[in-house]
Amino acid sequence: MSALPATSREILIATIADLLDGVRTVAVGASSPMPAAGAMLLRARNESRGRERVRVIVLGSRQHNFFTNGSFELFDATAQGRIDAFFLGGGQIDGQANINLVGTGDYPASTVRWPGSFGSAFMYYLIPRVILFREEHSPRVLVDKVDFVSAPGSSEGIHRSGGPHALLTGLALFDFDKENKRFALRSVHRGGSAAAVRAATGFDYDVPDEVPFTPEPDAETLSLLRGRVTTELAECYPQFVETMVADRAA
Amino acid sequence: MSALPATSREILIATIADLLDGVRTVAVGASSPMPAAGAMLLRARNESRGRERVRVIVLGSRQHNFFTNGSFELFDATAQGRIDAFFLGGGQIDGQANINLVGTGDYPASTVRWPGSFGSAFMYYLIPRVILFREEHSPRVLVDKVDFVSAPGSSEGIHRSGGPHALLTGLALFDFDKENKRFALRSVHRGGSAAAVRAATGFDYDVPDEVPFTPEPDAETLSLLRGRVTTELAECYPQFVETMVADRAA
Amino acid sequence: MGEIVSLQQLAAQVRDGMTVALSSDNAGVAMAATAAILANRPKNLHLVCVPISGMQADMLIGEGLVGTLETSAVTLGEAGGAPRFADGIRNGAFKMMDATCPAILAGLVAGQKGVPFMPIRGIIGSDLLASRPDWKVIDNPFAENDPIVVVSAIRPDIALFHAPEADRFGNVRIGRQTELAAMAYAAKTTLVTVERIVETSLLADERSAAGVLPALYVGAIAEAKHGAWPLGLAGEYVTDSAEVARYAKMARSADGFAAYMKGFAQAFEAVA
Amino acid sequence: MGEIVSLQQLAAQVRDGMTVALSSDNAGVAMAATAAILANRPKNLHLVCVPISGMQADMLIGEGLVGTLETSAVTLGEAGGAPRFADGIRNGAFKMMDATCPAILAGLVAGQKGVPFMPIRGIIGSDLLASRPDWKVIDNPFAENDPIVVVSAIRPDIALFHAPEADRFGNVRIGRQTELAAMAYAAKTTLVTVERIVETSLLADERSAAGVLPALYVGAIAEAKHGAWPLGLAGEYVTDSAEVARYAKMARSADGFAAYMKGFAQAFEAVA
Repeated sequence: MSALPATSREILIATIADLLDGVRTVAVGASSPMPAAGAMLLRARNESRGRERVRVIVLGSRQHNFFTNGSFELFDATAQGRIDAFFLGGGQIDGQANINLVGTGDYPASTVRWPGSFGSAFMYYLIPRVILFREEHSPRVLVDKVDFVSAPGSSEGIHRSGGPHALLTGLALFDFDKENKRFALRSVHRGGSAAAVRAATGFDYDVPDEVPFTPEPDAETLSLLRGRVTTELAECYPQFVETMVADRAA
Repeated sequence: MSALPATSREILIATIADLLDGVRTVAVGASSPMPAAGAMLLRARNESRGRERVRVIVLGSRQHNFFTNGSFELFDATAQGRIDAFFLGGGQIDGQANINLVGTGDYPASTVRWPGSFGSAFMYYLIPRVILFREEHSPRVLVDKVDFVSAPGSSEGIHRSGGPHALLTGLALFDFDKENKRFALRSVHRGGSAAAVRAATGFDYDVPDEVPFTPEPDAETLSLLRGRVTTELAECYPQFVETMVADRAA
Repeated sequence: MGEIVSLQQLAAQVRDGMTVALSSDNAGVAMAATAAILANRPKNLHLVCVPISGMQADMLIGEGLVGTLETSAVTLGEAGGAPRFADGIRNGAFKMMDATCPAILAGLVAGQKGVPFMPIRGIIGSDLLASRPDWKVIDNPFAENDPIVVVSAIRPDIALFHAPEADRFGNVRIGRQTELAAMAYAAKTTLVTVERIVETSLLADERSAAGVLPALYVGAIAEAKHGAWPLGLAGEYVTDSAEVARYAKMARSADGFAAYMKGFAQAFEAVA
Repeated sequence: MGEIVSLQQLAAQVRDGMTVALSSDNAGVAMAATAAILANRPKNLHLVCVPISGMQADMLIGEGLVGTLETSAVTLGEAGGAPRFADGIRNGAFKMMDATCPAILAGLVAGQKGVPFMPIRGIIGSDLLASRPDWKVIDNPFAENDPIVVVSAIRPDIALFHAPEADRFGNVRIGRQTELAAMAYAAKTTLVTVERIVETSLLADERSAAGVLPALYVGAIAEAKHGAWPLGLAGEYVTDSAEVARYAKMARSADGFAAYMKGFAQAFEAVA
């Protein structure tokens, strides 16, 4: 029985799992099924490979959140250095990895107003491995300069133990070069091209001579994702699991 | 049936209840049976007189302590202004109401070392009505100047919403004059005299022309103390209740 | 303290100009109480969302009762952005104090501890700082070259939330949502609606006492069955997503919002 | 994390020069673990008593293992003063850091929050301040003429306490003693002895989950029946007052202390 090839979504999830490789504790938002799927996939794979146990904390969930100190605990545990990885997005992300979760236009009277900065102005500074994740890859999202800095991509002269590790979109994967404060394209996902990524990106970034495709999950990974991880995910994100399964059939 | 006269201890307890008159919430230490008795007496008396309810928190007790946030809650609730009265003692108390819970001689190599300052360097500043209570009334305890200030009787130029209200000993009751930073003798307990108090006190203080005796509890108060309050006290301080009852028989 | 009153008596305690701390959607939101408050139309409220809000803040804004909004986000979750919030922002209808979740929590901790401020990491270099005169950057007194943000204490007049149960003595079960306790500690008084009032003291069982807010902090409690609806209450019922989506859609226009709110008020009148 | 080990394996984690946070007598003191630690003789410990201690600190001092003592008090309660503590003070046997209870708690909160300091009211004008270079007076950045103390963060290498129960997953029931959680949050790792280890997750019952310290913070757990003896453990057993009084009397002299400690070690060897 040969497995169906990985769907686009499955490639993203497997990429997230790869980006998390080596972390011990990762927290994901209650409405972040893809990051949660990636984290759960890493947990399952590490277990099957006899590697170190991964703790996944799904915020806002009662069942998949072992915190007992309310809203405080994510931030406190982060400041204590106990959370290794976290995901942030943004209505805008710029070439210096600044993120904007507030809005466009002149603050405070934003033309388009998004919900707000949430914990980003704290988490981005203190989580060693922040993965910027935004499926929409367009010049409107990936801008040269954000209209409002909810949290900056880098800092000088202050205590900062965390920051951006990578930027993953529906088209490509970028690394963040902390020295030069620039993104570098690492790979484009199946079916895409370096040129298409360039056209869809509003900021400048470095590109290698050869741009590889984002690796597709191996058979073991895909089997874990379609088996155990799907079951685990269904408890937190039933609707997402339905679309994930529908993807495969399509 | 005419009641036995109040014992010395009962007079002290009734005096504590009078000193607490008007408070809504009072906290007492787990090893402070007399303050607890006074607080419980006030609670019972207010209830029988249809006056405002008094909350009594017995620290360290599970049954008589409704706090659910551990050691933090007394200090936090105090800083929030929710605790109206508290008791402090001291190995030394001086004429300016400075208290020493640390030791005598040159700090840190104290000749006589007491346990330490506990919460005094916080509570004394923030509890509106601190009652200094020490049964031993001697020049060794009531000194001109303490060897170590665990907490000062008054402060200038800082935020301070609390401080000493009165000093009660086995011999006498003093008011604290915040303006002049001096104690003033209010009354001496049954069998004592102003001269005896002067001889036993190591600091200078004001004395009225006529020094009254400390009022003895009225029949209602005594009856509550010997009835309901003794029962309530027995749950926290069984040994103390035994001696209190033995007193009456003596 | 911890008096048990009617929903109307509870709502009447929210008055013009007060600072009101609100819980986030997953921690128990007092929606029935919000309907009762809306009926009283208290003006110029200063909302502190702990640390975010949704439909509750959006409704209060839409009704024009909010003078100042302090929050880390307003969102209807899966139903999308909060339309009256976004509209108010565009029109400068209220003073906006954009925050980040742990800064609001730190401000409450300062309120709880009775200190004027709390230090917090991060924030420096964010555009949030410029619009917050109540946040400052100071030098860490214990290190060289270590600037750090201090946020001033938050001391709401009222903390308002919905919980599963309270007892006759005024104690309230909050479970693991300890930020509700922090709201109550920091606030002058706390108003709580509950699904039910029980006869036995919630402090009687030592195993579960840790999840109880003592009556000392609670000003008034009102019973309000399904009091978080259309939002959910963990362990009791889930969010009525269709209703939230209906709100999200209708509230896109001022007229649609007004129509929704009329029905919302009637829904609660029918119950009362 | 949250590994279940033997008492000896747990005790072996306390090593020379470490900062160890200890619980107060009414919060569950790891006395059996203390006996095992004493057998290893780790030197130059920095004890942080949260916020006070008794027999446990007195024994560690008497055995010469304490380099620094940070506490708001050391007392044997009804049995009187702590004799080895008082003797050590007279002889300058260790560096003394006298504190006041809420300042130690504030230092732990700073550790918990990952901030370098916490402000705290009071203290100014007390002689405590002079001997605490880790406490400073700064100006409140939000007001004129308002000096306030800031205490630096306490980040122990180890938090050590005794609790009624833990589960196989490393979660520990602490109930209302939330300062034990603060110790654990602030510490690099936490060592816990328990009366019993249960098979069911302590987080499974939502009503009591609020009183549970999650395994994330717990380095090692060892079962130690009556592990707080001679002290008590709330809800389990009361303090053996006669034994504490016997200790108080014998520990007045160095020889008496040595004799007591020999018996104390044997009492635990007999169990192990």
